[in-house]
Amino acid sequence: MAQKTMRDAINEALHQAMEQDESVFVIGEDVAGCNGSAGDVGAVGGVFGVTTGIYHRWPDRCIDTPISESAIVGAAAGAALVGMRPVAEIMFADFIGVCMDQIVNQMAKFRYMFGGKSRCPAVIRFSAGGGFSAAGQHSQAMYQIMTSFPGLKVVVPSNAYDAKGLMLSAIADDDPVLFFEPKILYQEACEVPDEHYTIPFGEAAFVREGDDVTVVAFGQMVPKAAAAIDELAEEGISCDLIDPRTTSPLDEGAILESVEATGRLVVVDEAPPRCGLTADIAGLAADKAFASLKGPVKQVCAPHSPTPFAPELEAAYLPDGDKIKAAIKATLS
Amino acid sequence: MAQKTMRDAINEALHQAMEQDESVFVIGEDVAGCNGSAGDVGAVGGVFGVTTGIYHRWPDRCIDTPISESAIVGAAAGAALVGMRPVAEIMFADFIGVCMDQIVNQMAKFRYMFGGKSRCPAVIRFSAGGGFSAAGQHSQAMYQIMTSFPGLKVVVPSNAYDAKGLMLSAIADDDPVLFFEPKILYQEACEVPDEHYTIPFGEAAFVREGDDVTVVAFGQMVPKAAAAIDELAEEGISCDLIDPRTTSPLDEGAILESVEATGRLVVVDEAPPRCGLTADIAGLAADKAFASLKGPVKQVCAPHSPTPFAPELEAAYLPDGDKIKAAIKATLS
Amino acid sequence: MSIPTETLSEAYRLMKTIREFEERVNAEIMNGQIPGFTHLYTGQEANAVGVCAHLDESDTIISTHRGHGHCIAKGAEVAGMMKELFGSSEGLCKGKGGSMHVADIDRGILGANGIVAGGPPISVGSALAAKIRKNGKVAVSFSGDGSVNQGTCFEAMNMAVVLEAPAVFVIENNYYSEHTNISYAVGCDDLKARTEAFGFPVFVADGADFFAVYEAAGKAIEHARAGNGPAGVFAEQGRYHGHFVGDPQHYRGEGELDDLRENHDCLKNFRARMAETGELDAATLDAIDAEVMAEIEQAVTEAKAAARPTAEQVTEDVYINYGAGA
Amino acid sequence: MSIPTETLSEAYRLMKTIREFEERVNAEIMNGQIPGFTHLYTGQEANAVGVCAHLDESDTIISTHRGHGHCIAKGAEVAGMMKELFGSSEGLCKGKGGSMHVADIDRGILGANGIVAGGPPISVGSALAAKIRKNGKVAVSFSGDGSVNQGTCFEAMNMAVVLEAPAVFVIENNYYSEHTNISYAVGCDDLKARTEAFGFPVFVADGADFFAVYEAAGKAIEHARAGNGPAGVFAEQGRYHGHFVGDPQHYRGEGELDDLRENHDCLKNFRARMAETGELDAATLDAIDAEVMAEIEQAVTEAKAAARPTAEQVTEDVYINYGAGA
Ligand SMILES: Cc1ncc(C[n+]2csc(CCOP(=O)(O)OP(=O)(O)O)c2C)c(N)n1
Ligand SMILES: Cc1ncc(C[n+]2csc(CCOP(=O)(O)OP(=O)(O)O)c2C)c(N)n1
Ligand SMILES: [Mg+2]
Ligand SMILES: [Mg+2]
Repeated sequence: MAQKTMRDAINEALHQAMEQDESVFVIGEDVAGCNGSAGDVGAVGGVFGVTTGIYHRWPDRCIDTPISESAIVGAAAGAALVGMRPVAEIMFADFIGVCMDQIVNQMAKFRYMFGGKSRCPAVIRFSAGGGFSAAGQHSQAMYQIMTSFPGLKVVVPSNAYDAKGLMLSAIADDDPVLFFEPKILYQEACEVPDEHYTIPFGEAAFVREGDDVTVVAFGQMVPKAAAAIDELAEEGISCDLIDPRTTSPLDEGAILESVEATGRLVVVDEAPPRCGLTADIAGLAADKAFASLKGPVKQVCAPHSPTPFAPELEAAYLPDGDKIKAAIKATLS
Repeated sequence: MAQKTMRDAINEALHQAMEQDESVFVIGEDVAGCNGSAGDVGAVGGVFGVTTGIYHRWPDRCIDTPISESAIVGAAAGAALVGMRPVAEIMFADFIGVCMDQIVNQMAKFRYMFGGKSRCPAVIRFSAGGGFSAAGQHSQAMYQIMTSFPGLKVVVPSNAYDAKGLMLSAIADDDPVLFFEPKILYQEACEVPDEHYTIPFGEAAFVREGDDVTVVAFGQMVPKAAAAIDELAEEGISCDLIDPRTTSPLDEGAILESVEATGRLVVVDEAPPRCGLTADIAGLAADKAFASLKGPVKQVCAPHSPTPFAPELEAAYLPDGDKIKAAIKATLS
Repeated sequence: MSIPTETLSEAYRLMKTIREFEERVNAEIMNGQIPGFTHLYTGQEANAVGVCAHLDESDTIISTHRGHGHCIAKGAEVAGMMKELFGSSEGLCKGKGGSMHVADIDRGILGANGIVAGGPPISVGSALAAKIRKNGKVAVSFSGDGSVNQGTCFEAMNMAVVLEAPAVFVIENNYYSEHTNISYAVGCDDLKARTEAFGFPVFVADGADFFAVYEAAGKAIEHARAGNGPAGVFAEQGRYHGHFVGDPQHYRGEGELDDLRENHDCLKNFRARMAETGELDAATLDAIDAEVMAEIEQAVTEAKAAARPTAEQVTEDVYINYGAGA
Repeated sequence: MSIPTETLSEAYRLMKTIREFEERVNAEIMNGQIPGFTHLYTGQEANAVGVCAHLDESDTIISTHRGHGHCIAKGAEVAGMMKELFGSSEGLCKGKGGSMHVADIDRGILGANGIVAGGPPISVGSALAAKIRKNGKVAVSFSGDGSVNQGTCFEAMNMAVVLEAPAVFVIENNYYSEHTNISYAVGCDDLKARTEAFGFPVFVADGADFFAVYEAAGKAIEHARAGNGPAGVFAEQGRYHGHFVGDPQHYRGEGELDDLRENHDCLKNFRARMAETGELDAATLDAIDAEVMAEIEQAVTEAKAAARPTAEQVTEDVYINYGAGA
């Protein structure tokens, strides 16, 4: 099987979906690129290159827009309401700030407010997360915020293989899906089949299996947690590592089963602590797996501050292997 | 002492702050009212009447705006950056959707991104929460979302007395403050002193004291929880009821101390369950008070759905006394 | 421009239906029968009807918080709407949406909307779909004179021009956004010109005159349908009621409301025109009136008797399928 | 219009400083010394300098993602900026903001901004404060040709008119937003007209000509300062670099970049004008060049040697005081 980066895996998923279904189209800033210019329209494929090649193949279904994120999401939402399957790109998840209403008050709520009589099969893609020294307005995870809103499905892949299968599921899904691509992982490669395949929402991946501690990690924290766990294995500590892959729906069953077996839980996410996913999972366990818990539930996350610019600061800001290992040990002691 | 409604208590706080400090001004849609019309400018005082009378006293500092929430928050943020103390009104907290960037990426992050060299003493007021049959786009709490964002302070009063003192603190505070007014409580009255007084942020109120269970509740859930606890007292169950009053900063100490004493925790909020305040507090206890916990931590909140319109549906949607009592009993069993 | 008699009688019927629907809703709110926030369209009926007369079921509209008129004009079932407003589980939205979210996707009604200017971006999406599918459909959004100051509305207008999408922006100037006059909230002197500066034609009409709106909307919709990109309609007509039921209307000048009802009434104007042209006689119009009154009465009776939603329904209809995790 | 010699030499110094600052930053990014996302202002120097020449320290500006030029023109300290870009804790923002968030409140610089059109609403706030305080200050925001399509920018323009606030909107047309040409992204044919339709005058200038920008900005700022409400400046001038460092610039036409550097250079134009008028001689300008080069060299040397931030600093500066709960 070929090694592919997460960027290429998502790109391949988009191609396959567009090939299969004429109602799929992509829309966003520079998803084609160079419109109105003397240059080669379609040469860009999104600032991270995820939509590369689509314009040249399907010029009518690869739509560049002005810098108007509310109108981009609205365009996707409206097209989906009348039966299309748009995949919109919002360049950075942080820009949810300028289009949140269209996501959380419109798209998310149509079906409910309309008494179950509409469907809105739109996918909104975002690059997300830290690690680029991109500072406070270009580094946020944001998926924890969106997980709060009923009516949305929220996907956070941690590797290229999952990204492709989850993207194909997202496009086929009849509900609105937010797809957060940890941008630090775009260049990370793994084996990805050429064929079309899907990964169901709400089914966690067991990335490592072990007996002592359950570790739940999201997005770019999954490979960091895996590395930390591998190091601890040498010290004789063995951990389950669960990657929920979708934060909404959440595979509660997988998490609770593991916690019931290990009695210990560490949750890792890159977002700040308050009202985030680490608290969400900790709260789940403190209720539904309470009887099994043998030690404090530890949350590893960023501190309650915006993302800093300087690499040294950002390195200290984001959770890393050392912090994950310390938390695992703390829950054991 | 006079009985005052929460509406009047906040109105009094605004008057006292404007009296004291020329740099305070209010801005928002119809905070004066009737501008451009043949009628009496100033006759409205905000759709909930909270800014009543301000225009007639200080016409230059009571500023009506077009329906442009991003520009309203931006105007407050910018004026605060140059030393004013604006109090902006966003009619419904749900409308954060159309101005979120100005709140979370601008106001919240100025000081950090600018290396600690700026101050932004802006207050943004919102009416918040359910109970009005106002359906999906006019009923959300939203304060749990905003609590996630470092750089913001978040206030949720549960009674008129606190509302006045907290508002006076908010206006005097040098950091940006979001002030969420549970709209169902506007007409609720209690004793409120005429004098100027403040309530510090990050100091919870003990609304009830008891030994068996710690109950933490927010906003409009505080009176509901108090009533439920009073009923349980007759069955011989005694509870601490903690109203954090500010969700950021959070009085962790008060909560942990109580949980250490009771060993049991129920958290009540009106927002849906995922990544909300109930999980946040549950996660806090599952880590820092783990050794004291004697039963599962129960969360009482809305289900994972938008707010429905019909009164019967909304009544079933919002937490009520019965659900709170059931949770308290569940954590005891 | 000659309009078929059937179109005329249907237009009259719809305007009358909206008028009586709203007046009755007003009364039922006063009676405490209708919960929530409700905004009445009374007075502006010709806007909705004049526009929607050019649309078929698969063209779409998206509405505002003041949505009853648009929905009725586009074909929403009156009894279903009334039940919805009463919060019945038999309502158009099963009692989950209420006044601010009445919708009927099958009839091309993408919903009333509680967020000011929430609709225009969505309408551009529907228009874009029509463009991609090359199916000749148009997508109409309604906005008020206050709504046009919201960023999303501007974005949608520019986006529609850029995408050459068949989006029609209907701006209804009823002079007020809640309690603020347009002369304050719209900074420029000429809202039509500000709108046209985005790069599409805007056709103006007296919103008390069905024929004027019909003509202006016809031009705009034809422009869009023909593939020339977006177009606008700008209709001026005051509302007869307050912003919401119970609004003390401090912003009204003396005699303003009387003048509106007296001299700016699309139903009166319509009848006068018919009397002039003889296209429909008074008896026919009277008969329509009677039918409408009966229909509204029937709708209210049904709404009062209709099933109430139950607690289990709260968590239904959030997703089509929430997957394994749910 | 006669401009004092001091103003002229200062303007030249600032334009040259921006030019050399940016070229050096470009080189240091290539060297891997500067992390993060950086957008260079090279080519557009006259815009910032021509505008800021009319401002004093307590007037405010708010900038964009392409902010270095605006900040230097408004008086930000060059070494402090360079240190910030290098991520030093001695930087203007202690290494917490970087290129996209350079700010210096004490000099009226309300920050570069990573959110396209994040700035204009904030600038209206600063202008409103000036109006309330009646202190004659103005608030300037910079926006690109792409940024003007964002809803927040439209809202700010209308709001400024409504509030009669002394806000000056400087629109810099460098023809592209990232990889998209203005002819695509701005739907209408005439952006100046679309802007003026909001209800304020916009003064146009060739952005390669300091004198043109100075004159246009002078009119706009005078208009605002005099209490006539907002005004605009529309300056056209391409950027010399890609959107970001490493941009392959597929959107450029043949010879476009050469033509820009050859025929649209504010420094060359300035020198030519001085040669004509004799106001500043070549030797004076050469001396300024040398001083600027030395200053930039010094700034880079200092930036490389400056203290690096430490882990404890991560959680500082979030709040002034987080109260009892923290
Ligand atoms: C984003 C947002 N801001 C404010 C409101 C509150 N609100 C509801 S209707 C309205 C006035 C709208 O005025 P206009 O667009 O003229 O429509 P009209 O009510 O006159 O039909 C306002 C301010 C809202 N629903 N959404
Ligand atoms: C809300 C938002 N959307 C998109 C971006 C990504 N982005 C950064 S700069 C830019 C182009 C801006 O173009 P323009 O306003 O013309 O300024 P220029 O870069 O030409 O100076 C874009 C799309 C952003 N930073 N913020
Ligand atoms: Mg109106
Ligand atoms: Mg540009």
